Amino acid sequence: MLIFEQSTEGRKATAQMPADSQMVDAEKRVSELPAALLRKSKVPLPEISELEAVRHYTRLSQKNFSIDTQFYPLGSCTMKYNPRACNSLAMLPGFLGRHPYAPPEFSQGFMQTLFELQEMLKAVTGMRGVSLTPMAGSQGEFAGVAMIRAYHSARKDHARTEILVPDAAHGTNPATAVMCGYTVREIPTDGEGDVDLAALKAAVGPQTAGIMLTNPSTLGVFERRIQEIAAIVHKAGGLLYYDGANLNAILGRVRPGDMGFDVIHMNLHKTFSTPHGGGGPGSGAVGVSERLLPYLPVPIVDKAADGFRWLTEKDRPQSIGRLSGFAGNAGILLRAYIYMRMLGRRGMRRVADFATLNANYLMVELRKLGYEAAFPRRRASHEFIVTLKKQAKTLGVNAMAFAKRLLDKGMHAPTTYFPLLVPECLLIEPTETESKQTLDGFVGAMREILQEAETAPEIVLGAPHTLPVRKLDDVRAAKQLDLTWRADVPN
Amino acid sequence: MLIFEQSTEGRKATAQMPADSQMVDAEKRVSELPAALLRKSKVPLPEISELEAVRHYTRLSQKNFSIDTQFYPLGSCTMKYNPRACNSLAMLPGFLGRHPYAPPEFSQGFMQTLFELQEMLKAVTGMRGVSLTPMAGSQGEFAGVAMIRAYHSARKDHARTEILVPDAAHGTNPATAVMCGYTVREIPTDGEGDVDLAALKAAVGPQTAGIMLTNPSTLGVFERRIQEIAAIVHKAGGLLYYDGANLNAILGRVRPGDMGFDVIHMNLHKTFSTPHGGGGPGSGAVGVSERLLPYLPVPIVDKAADGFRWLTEKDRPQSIGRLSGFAGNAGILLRAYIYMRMLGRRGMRRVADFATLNANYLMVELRKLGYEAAFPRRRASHEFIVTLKKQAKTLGVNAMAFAKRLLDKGMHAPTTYFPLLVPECLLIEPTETESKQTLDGFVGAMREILQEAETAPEIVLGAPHTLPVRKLDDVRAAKQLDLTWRADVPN
Amino acid sequence: MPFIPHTDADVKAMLAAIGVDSIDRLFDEIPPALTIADLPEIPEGIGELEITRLMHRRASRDGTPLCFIGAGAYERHIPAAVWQIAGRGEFYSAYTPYQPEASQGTLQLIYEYQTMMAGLTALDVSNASLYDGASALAEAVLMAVRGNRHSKSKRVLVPTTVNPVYRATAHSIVKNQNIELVEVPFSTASGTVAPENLKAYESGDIAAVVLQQPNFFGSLEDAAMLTDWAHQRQALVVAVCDPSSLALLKPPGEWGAAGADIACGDGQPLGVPLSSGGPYYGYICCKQDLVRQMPGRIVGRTVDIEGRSGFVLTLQAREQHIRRSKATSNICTNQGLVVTASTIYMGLLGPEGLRRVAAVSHRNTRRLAERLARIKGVSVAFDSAYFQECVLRFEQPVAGILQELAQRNILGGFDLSEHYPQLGNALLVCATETKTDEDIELYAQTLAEILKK
Amino acid sequence: MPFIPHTDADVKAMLAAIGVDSIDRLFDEIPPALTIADLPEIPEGIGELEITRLMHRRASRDGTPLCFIGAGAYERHIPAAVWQIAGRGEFYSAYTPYQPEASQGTLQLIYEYQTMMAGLTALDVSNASLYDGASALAEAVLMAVRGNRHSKSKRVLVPTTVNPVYRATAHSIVKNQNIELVEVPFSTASGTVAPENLKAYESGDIAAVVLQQPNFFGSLEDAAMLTDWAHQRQALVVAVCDPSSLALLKPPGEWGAAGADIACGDGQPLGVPLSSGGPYYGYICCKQDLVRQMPGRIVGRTVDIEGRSGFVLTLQAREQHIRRSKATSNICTNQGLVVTASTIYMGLLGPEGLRRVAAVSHRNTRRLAERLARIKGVSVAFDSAYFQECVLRFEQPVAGILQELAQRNILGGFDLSEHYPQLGNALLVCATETKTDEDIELYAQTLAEILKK
Ligand SMILES: Cc1ncc(COP(=O)(O)O)c(C=O)c1O
Ligand SMILES: Cc1ncc(COP(=O)(O)O)c(C=O)c1O
Repeated sequence: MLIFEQSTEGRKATAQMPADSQMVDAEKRVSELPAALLRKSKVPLPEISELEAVRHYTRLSQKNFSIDTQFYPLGSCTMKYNPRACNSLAMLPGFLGRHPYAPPEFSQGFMQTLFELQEMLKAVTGMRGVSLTPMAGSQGEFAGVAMIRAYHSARKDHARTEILVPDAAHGTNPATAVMCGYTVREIPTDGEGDVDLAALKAAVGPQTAGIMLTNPSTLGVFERRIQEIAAIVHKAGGLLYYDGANLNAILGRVRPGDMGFDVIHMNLHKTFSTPHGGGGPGSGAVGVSERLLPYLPVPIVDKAADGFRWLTEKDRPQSIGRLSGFAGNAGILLRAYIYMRMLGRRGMRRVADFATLNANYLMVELRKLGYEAAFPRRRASHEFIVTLKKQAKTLGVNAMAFAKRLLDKGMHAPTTYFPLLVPECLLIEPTETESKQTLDGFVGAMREILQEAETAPEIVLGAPHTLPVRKLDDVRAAKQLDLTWRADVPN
Repeated sequence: MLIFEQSTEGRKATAQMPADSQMVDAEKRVSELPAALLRKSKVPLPEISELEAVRHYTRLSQKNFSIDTQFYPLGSCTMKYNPRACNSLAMLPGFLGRHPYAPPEFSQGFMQTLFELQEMLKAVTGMRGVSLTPMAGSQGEFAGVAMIRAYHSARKDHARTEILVPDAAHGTNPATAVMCGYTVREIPTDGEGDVDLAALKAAVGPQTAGIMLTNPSTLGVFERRIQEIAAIVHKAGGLLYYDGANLNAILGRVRPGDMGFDVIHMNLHKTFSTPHGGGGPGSGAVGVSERLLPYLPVPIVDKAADGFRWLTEKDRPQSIGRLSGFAGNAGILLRAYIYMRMLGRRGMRRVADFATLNANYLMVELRKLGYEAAFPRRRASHEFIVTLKKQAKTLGVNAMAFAKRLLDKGMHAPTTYFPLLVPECLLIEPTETESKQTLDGFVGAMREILQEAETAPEIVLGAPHTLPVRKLDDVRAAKQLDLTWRADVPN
Repeated sequence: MPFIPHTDADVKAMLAAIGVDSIDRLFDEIPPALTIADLPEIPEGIGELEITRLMHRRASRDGTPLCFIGAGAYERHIPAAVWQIAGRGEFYSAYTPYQPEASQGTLQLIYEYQTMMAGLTALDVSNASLYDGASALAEAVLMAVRGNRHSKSKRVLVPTTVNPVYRATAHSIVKNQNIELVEVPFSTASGTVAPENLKAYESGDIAAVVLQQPNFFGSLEDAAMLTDWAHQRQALVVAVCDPSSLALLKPPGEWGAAGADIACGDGQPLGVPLSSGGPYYGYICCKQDLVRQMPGRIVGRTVDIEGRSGFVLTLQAREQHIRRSKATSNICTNQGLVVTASTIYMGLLGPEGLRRVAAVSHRNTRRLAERLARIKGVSVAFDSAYFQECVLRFEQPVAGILQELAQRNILGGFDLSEHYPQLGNALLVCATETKTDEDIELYAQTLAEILKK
Repeated sequence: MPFIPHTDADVKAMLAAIGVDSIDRLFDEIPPALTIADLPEIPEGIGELEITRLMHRRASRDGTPLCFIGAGAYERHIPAAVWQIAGRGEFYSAYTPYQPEASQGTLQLIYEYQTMMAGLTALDVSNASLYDGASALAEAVLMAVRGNRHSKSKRVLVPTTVNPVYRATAHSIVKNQNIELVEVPFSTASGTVAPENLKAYESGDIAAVVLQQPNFFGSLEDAAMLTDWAHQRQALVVAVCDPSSLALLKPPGEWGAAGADIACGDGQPLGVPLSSGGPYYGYICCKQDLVRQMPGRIVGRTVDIEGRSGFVLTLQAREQHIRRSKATSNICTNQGLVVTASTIYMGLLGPEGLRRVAAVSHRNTRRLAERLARIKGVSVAFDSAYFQECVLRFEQPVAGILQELAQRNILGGFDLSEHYPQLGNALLVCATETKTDEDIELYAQTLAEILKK
């Protein structure tokens, strides 16, 4: 039942209303505002009691799968355990009550924390400068490509109008390149999951502004010839952009800076375990090599003799400017800092070690059941792809059906149909915080579903059976648009 | 699955372990303790990761009905909405970090709050003195009866060895009387739900120490002739004890002090909405008339010129002493204070008004469906009793079956089989925080269950069908005691 | 090292199953030259006890000054229930609802959020969220240019009464798509856009006109006039509003004859703590006919195979994971958790609650402005009506005054001299419903003392 | 006025259904003389915003001094997950699991708690909880007297090394059931019960002997000797223990030849904040043969009608709602929510974690005691081994010293002179794992300064 269907005219959560004593003089002041600028129409918010609100939203939450309640191997999303201490400490009154424009003397605790986060991210990625303002990976990508553009423009190198993007790249890559005024040229991937070097050589030229790479790639394999790729692109005058979504696989072992990348973004809500919150918020901190330092988005925290201060447009005239109202998703930055301090030096490396161990273990165990790995001759990184094209063809049961049936087994499904390159694709990322027992449980479930697909496919095709709703009609949702509840429209 | 069945030897939530740096010198110090006093045997706690603990206990919570998720009309328990502000403000660091033996200069904020709570409880109940130390209603009863005993002993009135207890009284009443060294004499209730005055007159005498009364009684009706009862008992030299569990019905309208009670207990977790927490904690603050002031349990907060201080045995030599290690369930007292300040003067009275309106409305609506009220000719107080003896006899479907079927309808059942006086009894207490719509939903469910009992009784008898478990075997639980998990015992 | 459950026995068994003798072997595809042995600059890991101690020290160092700064982030009382529910694991640790049947909690909540925001702005449709108010303006501008079937130009008029940081952000985001943000001046008497300020843009093809109401100074623009002016020139109207004012002020959907086409802004004033600048969330609403141009996620209602009502992400074809380079926006992760909290806030406050909070905030700022203007050397800068924020003029640079106030634990407001030198010594002040009359009096007395020196 | 959802229309419809014209009529059975019109002394209701402001002021007034007081309440680091999960509505706002099928969350958790506590104490059974450590001792004494089939007497030996407030509380609770608590002196040299202290009670019928380990002074008693001594005289042994020490110290179930019969105490040190004295929880465990004498709730495992494993309240016949005046105890509401948090704490710490916390707490107190004893005029009072708490002797009254320390924001410990005058100027100090070496050094330097004056 929607909250609006529980609304009762005149009902109020009175404890949340400013008291009558506060309203004294308030109505008079409002009446002094120009009548034409005042709202006449009713505000269609629900009229409910505090108990009704608490009950409604508490029960709604129970309908969600989440890391706190289920195994959530959603490929390319790094759904690792979000430590509760990161939440409680980021919400300490001192941080929570601080106005973003509070002067430096009321901001040293906050700014020192951000400064140290910048330093740690530089060390972990091998980059020379970091800005924390991008609000998520996509805006980090935008900042990265915008910096590439600023770099070429400053050198009057206006012919460079093209960004190379591997066909396996995440959709945000091409979308970002276009937002930065570039045309996108896709580079194919070869059978072993590597970027097709020949195609790359053919594609680079004076028109190449840069290439957007993910390493390990979204195919779950490490880009083995990254050094050659870097040389090819750099030789052609282009820059290398690194999509940091898969940093979890190589944390503490390999640094993008050492791979020759000029600019990177990181997804703090993936690698550094800030909450995915039903879709966000995230943080897309960006790192740059020496030559792109002047273009970093502002503000950036700087450590001066007399304490920490903000570097703004005045200090960085060539900066690509601001990407948000203040300084990025502050609370998320605090959470990432807390997580990194708890991991510490050796903890970082163990993240990559055990994320990779878990992925390779799962790949091997699933192959024993007869599932087909997309790249059988490759090591899994922190994730790997299983293709169900055989099952789809022979049993008529595709990847979506397997995914829905996994929900019945009490586990969130892996990412489906991404990257588009691999047919009937399941992109599986267990993360390092899951135990062997949980992985064995997943393997057990995949065994059951395979048997069901062979012996009683209708069970798998009709899944999910055990959730608040059965399979939902996407097509109808797009055809008969119902994006806002209306009292007059029967549901 | 039990947490122990997820235990993996050697697994640790390392972030919670004191770091190795802290363990320096610790093992040495432990080794210097007498070996005979050190534990050799393994500590059989589960060895799990932080994620496994979070996932296990988050999923466990989802199996509970609660006020935050369902209508919870448990008679005599006042399951009203527990405002979230009471929780967050009682857990402010200043209160949470304070050691109970912190000296006065570090306790003024806390003690002022307790002092003002004492004053408000005096005003609301019409009593002359209040002590906040009793840990729940039962310990409040103990304090009350112990004060009655102390009063009579001080007057060398040792012949008074008997406490009168109405047959409808809560089990804690007689249990408490016995704990205080008294013998219990039950007083019957007449057909209209009133204490049988004739029986009372016959029972009182020089052996009467006092009477324990609940008003409104556990039968859900107001004890109309309370003034006569008071006169009878007082004339015989006995004192009146008031079980305050049903204070919600008369808050702001009638005060126990005005009814002639000498000593009362209140259940702050009922009337003043502190959390029921899966069984507690509660608070059983006690109030006394003038003559029992010297006997109040210590410590009590006193307002002196230079600030607030504790009154202890030294200040109250005749006190019945201490009932707990410190000063009662401090955090619960803070929550009750916050709730009372939000209710305020007029809010108190509205609690009684709307708790009573809701109870009478439900009683009328259920009677329209054919349910039988235990006391049809009486007003409901904040709760009322429906007897299903007719349904049990004619349809073979008893109160327990109705209760279990209500769980399937998404509502917690009323209290069943209490008071024992009324056969196949449902004691229904909606509380004032539930809306008419929720009550109508309850009536609708009771209508459906009645129809099911008439047309398909096996559905009702087999209930619950929709919960994590179906009906559980109580008899077996008592016969084959399994109170502790053992690795070797198969479940 | 924390958050790794593997015991030695687990590792041994897993390596055996994979058929390698060590974890290092799993990295054998990585060129050795790229492999590092250690991260020397990263400090050793610390346990929860130590990090708790450290962060408590850091948080308490920043103190709790009395705050009269608005300028895009407003101190609100937030009901305790809001974040206690939003912090539940099922909301906190789920992700984008790619599997709708396993995410009906998040999906229904977003559908309710979309309904509330469309209702507040009196427009037809809302998306699930954008990053914040500033980037939402950029997306709204891109959407208006995409959605304007009449205008060929990519010229967008943006009065300088719109939040300067919003304008700067919009510029840095749209500048590479040859969109021209044309700054329109304002009347320094009224602090709002006057008809004569529009003279220079009478003719010429304009794709859209942006209008912030109340504007950055808190002054109330003639929204009807500007909306009709834009529509008469086939330009779309992009409204920028503090959503917590819309229970009191005329909503964008009711501006002028046809109403604004797109409304956007920051949802922070609806239940999101100041939290040092974020995470907040951007909202964006539009008329039905522009829905296919909407950036970001949108939730739609549908039915399951047994006819039960349910919710899914819809119109995904616009989005980057399907349309890739032709997507309406590159946004993927949005501000989900913050929208969850804000939706609970709007449910708890309801129409009457929002109206009262707005009215009390307005009252408090009016009394603050009047009280401060009684001090010699302090005056209200503009003659226009204002809402919840107001500009005061001083006879000396504001920076020094603010520093003195700060030393006495008061944050006096936002210094306008950097962005609006033409306004002289101008200070933007705001007193929300969290301020008491005593707070206002304390500010006035402290200021009077400072100005006396 | 808050928390009442009824609109005027609701009230009108409900009164009509009942058949009365006003709510007042529903109270017509109440004698008018008893009815009051108003509560003049109660202040007007205030909204959440105002009460938030008030309580923040009250909480901050009490400061955050550095705390070296133990004496029954110990400052522990509590993992953030503990109370974020215990505060979930399904744990916070459920009640006693009277309907087991709708309360499997609480019931299974209590079953796991019972298993953990029985394991920690090395006894067979635990109940669901009692109020706190002090009242748990009273219940344990009543239980021992009930359960002792050999002794007719109701005499219970209680060494004065047992927490004095526990002893006072036990006395005020049991005194009306003619149970005699006989105080047994201790050796002021060792701070523990020596064999000669038992001489006077060699013969005579004793129902039980109480033994706190470590005792109130932190000193370690000869538990084996005392346990066997009691059993040789058919007396039951009631152990009083800080459960967080039992990962390190020999558990009551392993004392002497047969082990203690009953163990009780306060669970505060296992994940419960100091919180100004409560709510904490009392635990009580016993050997299998005493289970029917257990006070309070107990959860047992059983199966449902389809063979599924499930949990119920069991052995309810002992309890007040069934046995009424013959119940083992009058307890009904217990400390449910606190046990929920403590169970999560024990799960998170596990055996290794508990052991480490106990070891570090012991190390910190040892270093504190040694460091302070290096100051002239300060010495360790007893020659016995101690754990996590230690008594220091001064050459001047402790009260004055504590006041001086308090002025410097340090709570130096618990002054023993009131309860133990025979010990002279004695101070009970404790430094748990939350204290750093810097904290200890700060205490020492501050104390040295004070004593120099
Ligand atoms: C490979 C890859 N790149 C980029 C992104 C975009 O990051 P965000 O969702 O933080 O905007 C994602 C997000 O899932 C991703 O998986
Ligand atoms: C009528 C009555 N009296 C006394 C009590 C005992 O109070 P408590 O549970 O707080 O010990 C109860 C508890 O439910 C009760 O309903």
